[in-house]
Amino acid sequence: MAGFILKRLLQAIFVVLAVTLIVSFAIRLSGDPAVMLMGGGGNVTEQDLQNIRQALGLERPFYVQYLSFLQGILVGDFGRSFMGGTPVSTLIAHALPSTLLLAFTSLLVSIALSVPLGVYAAVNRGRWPDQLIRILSLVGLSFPNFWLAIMMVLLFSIVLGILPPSGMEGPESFVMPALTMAIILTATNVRLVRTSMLETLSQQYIMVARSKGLADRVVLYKHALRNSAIPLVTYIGLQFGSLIGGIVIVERVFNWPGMGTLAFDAISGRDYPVLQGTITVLALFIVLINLLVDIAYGLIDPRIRTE
Amino acid sequence: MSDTAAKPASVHAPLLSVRSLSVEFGSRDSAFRAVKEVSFDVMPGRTLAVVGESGSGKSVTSLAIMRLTDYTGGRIAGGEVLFRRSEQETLDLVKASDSTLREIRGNDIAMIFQEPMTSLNPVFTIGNQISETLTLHEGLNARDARLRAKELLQKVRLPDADKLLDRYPHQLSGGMRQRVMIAMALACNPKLLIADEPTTALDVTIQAQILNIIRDLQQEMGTAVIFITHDMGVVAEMADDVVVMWKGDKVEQGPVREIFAAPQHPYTRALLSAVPRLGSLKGQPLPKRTPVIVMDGGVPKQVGETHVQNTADYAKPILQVDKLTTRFDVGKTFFGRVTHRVHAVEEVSFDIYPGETLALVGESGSGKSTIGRTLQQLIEPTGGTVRFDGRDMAAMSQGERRRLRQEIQYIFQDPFASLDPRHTVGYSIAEPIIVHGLIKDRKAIDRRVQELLEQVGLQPQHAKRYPHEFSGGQRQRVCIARALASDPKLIIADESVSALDVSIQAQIVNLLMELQERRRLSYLFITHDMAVVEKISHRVAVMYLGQIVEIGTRQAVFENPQHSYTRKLLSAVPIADPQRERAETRIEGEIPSPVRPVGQEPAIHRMREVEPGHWVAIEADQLRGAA
Amino acid sequence: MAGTQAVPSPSRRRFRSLEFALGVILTGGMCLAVLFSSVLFPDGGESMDLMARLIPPFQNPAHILGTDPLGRDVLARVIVGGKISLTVGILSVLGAVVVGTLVGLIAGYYRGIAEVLLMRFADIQLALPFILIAIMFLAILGTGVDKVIFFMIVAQWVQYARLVRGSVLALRDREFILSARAIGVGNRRIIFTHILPNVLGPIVILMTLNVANNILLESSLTFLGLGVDPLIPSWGGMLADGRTYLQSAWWVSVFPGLAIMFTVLGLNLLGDWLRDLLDPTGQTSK
Amino acid sequence: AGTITVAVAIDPGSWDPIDTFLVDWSSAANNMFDGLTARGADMKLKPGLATSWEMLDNNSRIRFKLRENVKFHNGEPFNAAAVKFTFDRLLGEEGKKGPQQSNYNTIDKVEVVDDNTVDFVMKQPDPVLLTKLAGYGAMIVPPKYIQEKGEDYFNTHPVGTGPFKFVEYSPKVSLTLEAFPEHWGGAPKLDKVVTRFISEANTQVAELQAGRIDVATLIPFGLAPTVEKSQNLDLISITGPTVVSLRLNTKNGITKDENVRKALIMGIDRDAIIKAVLLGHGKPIASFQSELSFGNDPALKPLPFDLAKAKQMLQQAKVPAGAPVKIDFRGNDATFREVAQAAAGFLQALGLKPSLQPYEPPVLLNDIIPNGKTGEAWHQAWGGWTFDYDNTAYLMYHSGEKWNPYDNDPKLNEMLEKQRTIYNVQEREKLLQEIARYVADRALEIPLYNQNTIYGVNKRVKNFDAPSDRRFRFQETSVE
Ligand SMILES: Nc1ncnc2c1ncn2[C@@H]1O[C@H](COP(=O)(O)OP(=O)(O)OP(=O)(O)O)[C@@H](O)[C@H]1O
Ligand SMILES: Nc1ncnc2c1ncn2[C@@H]1O[C@H](COP(=O)(O)OP(=O)(O)OP(=O)(O)O)[C@@H](O)[C@H]1O
Ligand SMILES: [Mg+2]
Ligand SMILES: [Mg+2]
Ligand code: NI
Repeated sequence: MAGFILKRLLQAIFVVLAVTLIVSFAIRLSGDPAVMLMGGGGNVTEQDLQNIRQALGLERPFYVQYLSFLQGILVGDFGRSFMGGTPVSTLIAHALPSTLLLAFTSLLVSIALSVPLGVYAAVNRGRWPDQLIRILSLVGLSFPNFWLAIMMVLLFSIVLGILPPSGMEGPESFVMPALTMAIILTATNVRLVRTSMLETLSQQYIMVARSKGLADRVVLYKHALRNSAIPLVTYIGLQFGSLIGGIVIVERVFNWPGMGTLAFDAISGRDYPVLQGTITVLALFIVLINLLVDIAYGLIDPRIRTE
Repeated sequence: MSDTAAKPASVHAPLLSVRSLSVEFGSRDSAFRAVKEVSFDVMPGRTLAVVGESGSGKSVTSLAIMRLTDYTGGRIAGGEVLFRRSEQETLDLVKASDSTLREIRGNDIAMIFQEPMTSLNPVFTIGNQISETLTLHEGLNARDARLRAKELLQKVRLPDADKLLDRYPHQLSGGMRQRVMIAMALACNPKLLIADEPTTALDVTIQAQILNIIRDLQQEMGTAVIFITHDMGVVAEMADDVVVMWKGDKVEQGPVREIFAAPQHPYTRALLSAVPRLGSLKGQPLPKRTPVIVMDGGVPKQVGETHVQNTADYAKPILQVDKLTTRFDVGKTFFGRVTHRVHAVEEVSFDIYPGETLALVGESGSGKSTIGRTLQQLIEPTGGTVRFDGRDMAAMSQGERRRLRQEIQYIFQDPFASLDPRHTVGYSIAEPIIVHGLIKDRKAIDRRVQELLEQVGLQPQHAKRYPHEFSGGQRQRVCIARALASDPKLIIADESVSALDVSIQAQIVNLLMELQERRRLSYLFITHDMAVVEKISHRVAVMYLGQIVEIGTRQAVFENPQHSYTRKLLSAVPIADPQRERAETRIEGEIPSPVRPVGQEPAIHRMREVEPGHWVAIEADQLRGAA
Repeated sequence: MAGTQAVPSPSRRRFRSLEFALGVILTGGMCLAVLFSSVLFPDGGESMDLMARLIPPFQNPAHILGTDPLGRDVLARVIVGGKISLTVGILSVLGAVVVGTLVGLIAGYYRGIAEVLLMRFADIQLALPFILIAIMFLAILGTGVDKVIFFMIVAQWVQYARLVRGSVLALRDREFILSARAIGVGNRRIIFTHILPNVLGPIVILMTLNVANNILLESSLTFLGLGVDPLIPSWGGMLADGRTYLQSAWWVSVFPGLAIMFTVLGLNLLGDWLRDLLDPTGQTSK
Repeated sequence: AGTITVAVAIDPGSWDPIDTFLVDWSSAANNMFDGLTARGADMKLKPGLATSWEMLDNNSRIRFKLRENVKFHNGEPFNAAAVKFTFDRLLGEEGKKGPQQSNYNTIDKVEVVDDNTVDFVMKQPDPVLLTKLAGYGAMIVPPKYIQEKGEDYFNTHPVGTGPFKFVEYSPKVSLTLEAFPEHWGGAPKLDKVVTRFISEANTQVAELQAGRIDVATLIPFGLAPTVEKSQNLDLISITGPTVVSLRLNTKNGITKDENVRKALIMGIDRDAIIKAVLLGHGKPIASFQSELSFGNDPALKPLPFDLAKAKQMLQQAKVPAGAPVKIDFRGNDATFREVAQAAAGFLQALGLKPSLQPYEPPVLLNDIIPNGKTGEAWHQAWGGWTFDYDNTAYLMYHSGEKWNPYDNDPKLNEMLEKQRTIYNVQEREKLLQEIARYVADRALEIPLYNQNTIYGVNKRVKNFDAPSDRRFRFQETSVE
C-alpha cells in the first residue's frame, strides 16, 4: 500500500509538473500581459510596456520564470496577480471552496439521480421505463450547458421567481448551477449504471442471493450495486476533469466566484501567475480525486485491496 | 411410464412433488419451451439425481422449483410444484406469493450452484454472506449469526473457521468456496437442498471431498437432495433415485441401480454407453476405440467401430523434451525486483513418438497447460531443451519457428473461448492456411475448409456460421478442423474434451483417434479426467506441482500405480457403477502452492524405473502434502 | 456444463427494432436535409433582410420557423447549419478515433514504452481542464473550423486510446487470441483482424456520444467567443447567438437546439444498434 | 437611506487608482475617490478637490488651489502634501508597474507651494490634462495610510476622500461601500453602494429582472426591449464615448485602393444597422469619435449609403466578383458579432465574398493588429474616457503606432504631431477637424456608429444621473 501511494504521488508530481509546464509555456505563446494591462488606453509607448514587463519579471527567459514559479509553489507562494497584485493564493483560497462545493454537489446530485434511474432501467431492461430513461438521458446530452443554464434561470428566477439567478449565497443559489452540471453528468452516468448493473445482474451470485430469499431491494442495492460501482467510480474520476471544464461555463452563467471564473479571466487577461496557480491547483485536485478513486476501488472491491 | 410407478419404498409422503411443470422463455408468441410437463417426487431424506445432456432443462427445472426463473425472463407455463412445508401445510410454489417464496427460499429450500467461483459475491466477506441468511430467516442478531456461521464452516470441514469468516471469496480456492456455498445453503437446515452441478468445475480430488461432505451432512440432518449433474459417475456415487431428462422432457425415472442396470429409454442407454469407465481396458496394452450410441433426432444410432489403436511408431521420437523448466515472475517490489516465482514446470523430460498419444494428467495448477503452451511457443521456457524432429527449438531461426507453429497445433479447453466470436468458423479454419501460405488460391482454400469440416463430421455450409451458432461439441469439432488445417504432426489437446457432455466427449475422442490413425498424428493429451486418459492414451505422465512424478505406458500406470499421488488421483475418480461399494477413503487437504520466494528452489525428484519404461519419482517423505 | 448455449440469432430482430427505425429516421432525415441543403436553400441561409427581423415561427409561409435578428430564415439556417455542426462533430470524432485506436492498439498489445507514454499522456490530459485549454490553444492556433476540429482531435484521441488499450489488455490473454498466435498468426494480423473488431463495440458507443459532445463544444466555444465564422451557420453558433433572444424570440435558439437533440438521439440509437450489429453473438448488453 | 446595487462586468482586482485602466474600476471607485477636478454626468469639467486653477509660465506650470477641511475616510487630512504624494507615486517606481503612469507622463513634477496650493510643472503642454485629473490615476490617495499599511494592503482596503467609503471587498464577487457623511460635498443620501461583478450580460439582465440589482451596465441590444417592456425597469440609453469602426487594410487586398474603400463604406447601410441591430441605440459617425468628443465636426457627414454607386465604383476599380473581404473581430463582443454579420450581408450584396474571423481579444490586440496580420478589415471599438479626438486619432493614424499597422502618411503624421503642441482650444479643434476630414477623405476606415451607453435601472432608483462614461457618482441618488 505504501509503495502504491508513493508511486501515485510520484505520478502526481509528474502530472502536475507537466501540466504547469504546458500551460505556462502555451499561455506565453499568445498575447503579452503588459499590453493587456495597458488595455489599449492612453498613449502607451514601448518604454511603458518595457517598464511593466520589468516590474512583472517578464523579461527573464522562460525557464527562469518557470523555475521561479516552481520554487514559489514549494513554499506555497503562487505569486501575485498581474491584475491588481492580489496574491494568487488569496484568490484561490476564495475560489477553490466555491468550485469544489459546486463540483461535489453536482456529482452527488448526479449520483443520486443516476443510480436509482440506472438500476430501474436495468431491472426493466427492454421495457418502456428502460426506453424512456435511455431516451431522456440522451436528451440531457443534447443541450449545451450554458443554454440549459439560461433556460433554468428564465424558468426559476424570472417566471417563477423562486431562485436567485446568480451568485453564491444561500443554499438556494446552489440549486440551478448544480442541477445544470448534474443533468449533463447524469445523462452519461445513467447509461453507465444501467450497463454495469445489467452485467452484474447476470452474475450467478445474484441468483444465489435471490435463492437465499433476500428481498429485491437487498439484492439490488446491497449485492448488485456495489459490484456495479467500479465502472461508475472510475468514470467519475475521469469525469472530474471535464466537470471542471464544464464548470468554467456554468460559473460564468451563474456568476459563480470559482476557479473557472478565475482561470477564464486569467486567460483573457494573460494573467500568468493566476492561470498557472489555478491550473496547478485544479490539476492537483484532479490527480487527487483519481487517487481517491483508486483508494475507493479497494473499499468497494476487496479483490483490488490486496494487490 | 407413470410418475408414481418409480416411487421408492417410503412410509413418508413426498416432500416435493413436481407435477407437469412447463417453463418457457421468450415472448408469448415465439416462446421457447425449455421444460415440458415434467413430473417427479422428492422423498424426505433421499437424493434424487437429475441427469441429462447440456441444455436438457436440468437447471431450468431446478430454478423453476424455487421460482427463480422469474428473474431470468422465464415463465412457468403450467403445472404445479407442491412443497410440504410441514405435516399439515402443502403449498403450490407456482402460485405462492412473493413474500411466501422469500420465506421458503434459503430457509426450507436451499440451492448450491455450479460455479463456486462466481456463486459468492466478491465484495462481501464470507461471514457476512452466511449470516445474511441467518439474520433473515432465523432472526438471529449479528453476534449469534456469526457464531452459527462459524459452526457451519466447521461442519463443512473448513479449517480456521474464525479467520475465514472475515475473508473475501477471492482469497479462497474453488473447493473452499464450494464448501462455503454448502455451509450457506445448509445454514437454516433446509428440508430440501438443490445442488446444480456442484462439483463440475472442481478437480477430481476436491470433487471427492465435496461429495463426501454433502453425503455426510445429508445423513446428519436428514435433508432431501436434488442433485443435478451430467457425470454418471457422480450419480452412481450419490443418488438414490434418478430422473433422466432429454430436450426438456423427462424420459426416464427410477432407483439408481435399476437405471444403471436396465436403462429403458434409448437416450439413457446412449448416455450410459458413452460414459467412460475407469478400468474398462484392464489388461489391454493399447488404447481402443469403441462405438458410441448417439441420438439422431430421437432414434438411437450406433456410430464408430471397435478398433485397437495400434498407431505408435517407437523408432524415433518426434518430440523430445529435456529438463524443461518454466517459471513465472510474480510479486514485485516497488522497484521492480521479483520477490516470488511460480515454479509452474520444473525439469520435466519426456518424449512423444509419431502416432502416439501421451496423456499428461495431474490436478489443476500442476503445470500441464504450461508445458503445452511452452511447446507451442506461447511462453518462453526458463530452461531445458525441446527438440522437434531432432532439431533444437532454441537454435531455430524465426522462419523455422514459424513453421513449427504449423507442425505443432494446439487445441484449447474451451472451444467457445478459443474461436474469435467475430469471424465465421470458415474464416477461423482458413486462417492457418492463409497465414502459412499453404494454399494460395481462394477457391481452393474454400474447398479445403469444406473438406476439413466434413472430416470432423460437420457440414460444408457451416463455414458461414459464427461460433455462437454452434453447440459445444460442434465448436470443438471446429477447433479440431482448424488444428488439422495446417497439416500438423503433433497436436497438443489441452483439456479439449473436459467441457463436453459425455456422449459428445466420446464422439470427439473417437474422432481424434480416427484422425490419428488416418494421419499418423501424435497427441499430447492434457487432462485431469483419468477415465478419458485410459481410453485414448498410449502412455501417461502424471504431474504434481510442476514435476512429473510417474510416467509409463497407460497399462503400467493404471494397473500398477506406484506414486501415492497417482493412486490418490485414481481413487478419487467417481465410478459409474452404483453396485460398487461407495468409496470410504477420505481425501483431505488442499494442493500446495507452486509459488515460492525467490531463491527457494523446489527439490527435483529423482526417478526410478519400476519396470521397463515405467518411471516413478522417489518419495522422500511419502509426499505428506498429497496424502 | 461450462459451454455456453447457442443463443437464437438476433439478426432478424436487428432490423425491425424501434431503435433502428427511429435512429434511421432521425439521422437519415437530418443527413438528407443537410446534404440537399444547397438545393433546398441555394442562398445558404445567408440572405439577410433587416426589415423582416425576428418574425415568429408559423406566421409567414416564407419563413416557417421564423427569422433571426438579422432577418435570415431560421429553417434555412438550421438545415444549412447542420453542415458545419455535423462536419465538426463527425470529422473530429473520426480523427480522434483513428489516432486513438491505433495508439491504443499498439500500447495495449506491445505494452512497453508506448504504453507508459500513453498512460502518462492520459494522466496529463485528464488533469487539464478541457475548455481552458481550448481557449488557450485556439488563441494560439487561431479560430476556424479546421482548427476547432484539429484541437478536438488532439484533445480527445487519448480517450479512445485509453479505452482501446483497456479492451486490448483484456483481450490479449483471451484464448482465441492465444489460439491465433498458436497457429502462427503474426502480430499485425492479430491486431487488425482479431483484436480490432472486438474492441469496436465500446468505441462506437463512445463515438456516438462524442459526436454530440463535440457539436455542443463548438457551441460552447462560440459562447466564449472562440467559435467559427458566424457567417457560416452552425447549430452551436445559432444556439450561442440566440441566447440573448431567449426571452424575446425563443425560436432563434430553440430550433437549432432541437436539431442537435434529434441528431444526437438518432446517432446514439444508431450507435447502439451498430454496436449490436458488430457483435455477431448478440450477447453484449446495452 | 437604502442600498443601491450595481452590476459591472469585471472585477479590477485592485482598488488602487494607479493599477487599472478599467471603466469598471471607475464605476465603483468614482464614489470612493476624488480628483483635483471632477466631471459630472453631463461630461462638464468642474472643481473637485481643487477649487480653482490657473495656467502660469506660458502653460508650463498649473497652479491649483486646494479645497480646505477635507478629510480622507481614515481621518487623515487632505492637503498639498497628499497631492504631491499621489503624483510622486504615480510618476515614480510604483506607477511604473501600472498602466496609468503613461497617461500622465507630460507632468514633470508636482511642487507644494503651501498647504493648500500645489503647482504642476509640465514637461510639455498637455491640453487634456485637466480632464485626466478628473479620473483614474490622478485620484488623490492618503499618504500616511499607504506608507503605514503598505501598497498591498491599500489595493484591497482603499481609502479616499469620496462620498462613500470602503467596507468590504470580496474578489470576483462584490465591493461594498458605505456613506461617508463628512464628505465635502455633503452627506450622500444612500447608506450603501454595492458593486457586483457579473461578466455575462444575460446574467446581469436576469439579476435586474429578479430585482436583485438596481443598475445593470451590460445590456445586450437584443435584451434591451425586454428591459424596456418590464414594468419595474427603465432602460436608459444615452450617447456615450464608444465608437465602432471597421478599419481597413491599406496595404494589401482590394482595400488597397482608396476608391474600393469608399465603395465599401457606401455599400454598407449603417443607418439600417443602427436601427435593426442596435435597435436605434446609436448614432452614425463620420469620423472615429463621438459627438461628445473634442474635435468632432458636426458638419462632416459620412458617405451616404448608395448600393448602385458602390457597385459601379467597384467595377471601375476592376474588383472581381467574389473578391474576398475578411473581417477580424473580437469574438467575445456579441453585439459586434451581429453587426459584423449585417455588414457582411451588405458586402455580399455588393458581390464580394466576406468572411468573419473571431479572435480572442488579447490575440487580436497583441498580435493580429499590431503585426499587420489582419484581413481586409478589422473591428475597432474605442471608448476613450477623455473625449478628445487626439486620443484616438493619434493612435489610429500616426505611422508606427500599434493600431496603425499598414498606413504611413507623412502629411497625416505631421498634422497629428502638431495638434499635440497647440494649447489654443479653437486652433486645436480646427486642426483636429481637419484631420478627421483628411482621414474620411482617404477612407482609412468604415465609420460605423457611436454606440449608446445603455443602462437597465430599477424604477425604485431616484435621482440617478446616468453618466455616459459609466463613472457613477451616487451622491444625490436615493432608492425607495
Ligand atoms: N434465461 C434464459 N433465456 C432463454 N433461454 C434459456 C434461459 N435459461 C435457459 N435457457 C434455455 O433453456 C434450455 C435448458 O437450459 P438449462 O440451463 O436448464 O440446461 P441444463 O440441462 O442445465 O444444461 P447444462 O448441463 O449446460 O447446465 C436451454 O436450451 C437454454 O438455452
Ligand atoms: N502467465 C502466468 N503468470 C503467472 N503464473 C502462471 C501463469 N500461467 C500459469 N501460472 C501458474 O502456473 C501454475 C501452473 O499452471 P497451469 O495452467 O500450467 O496448470 P494446469 O496443470 O494446466 O492446471 P489446470 O488443470 O487448471 O488447467 C499455476 O499455479 C498457475 O497459477
Ligand atoms: Mg445447468
Ligand atoms: Mg490447464
Ligand atoms: Ni460441464
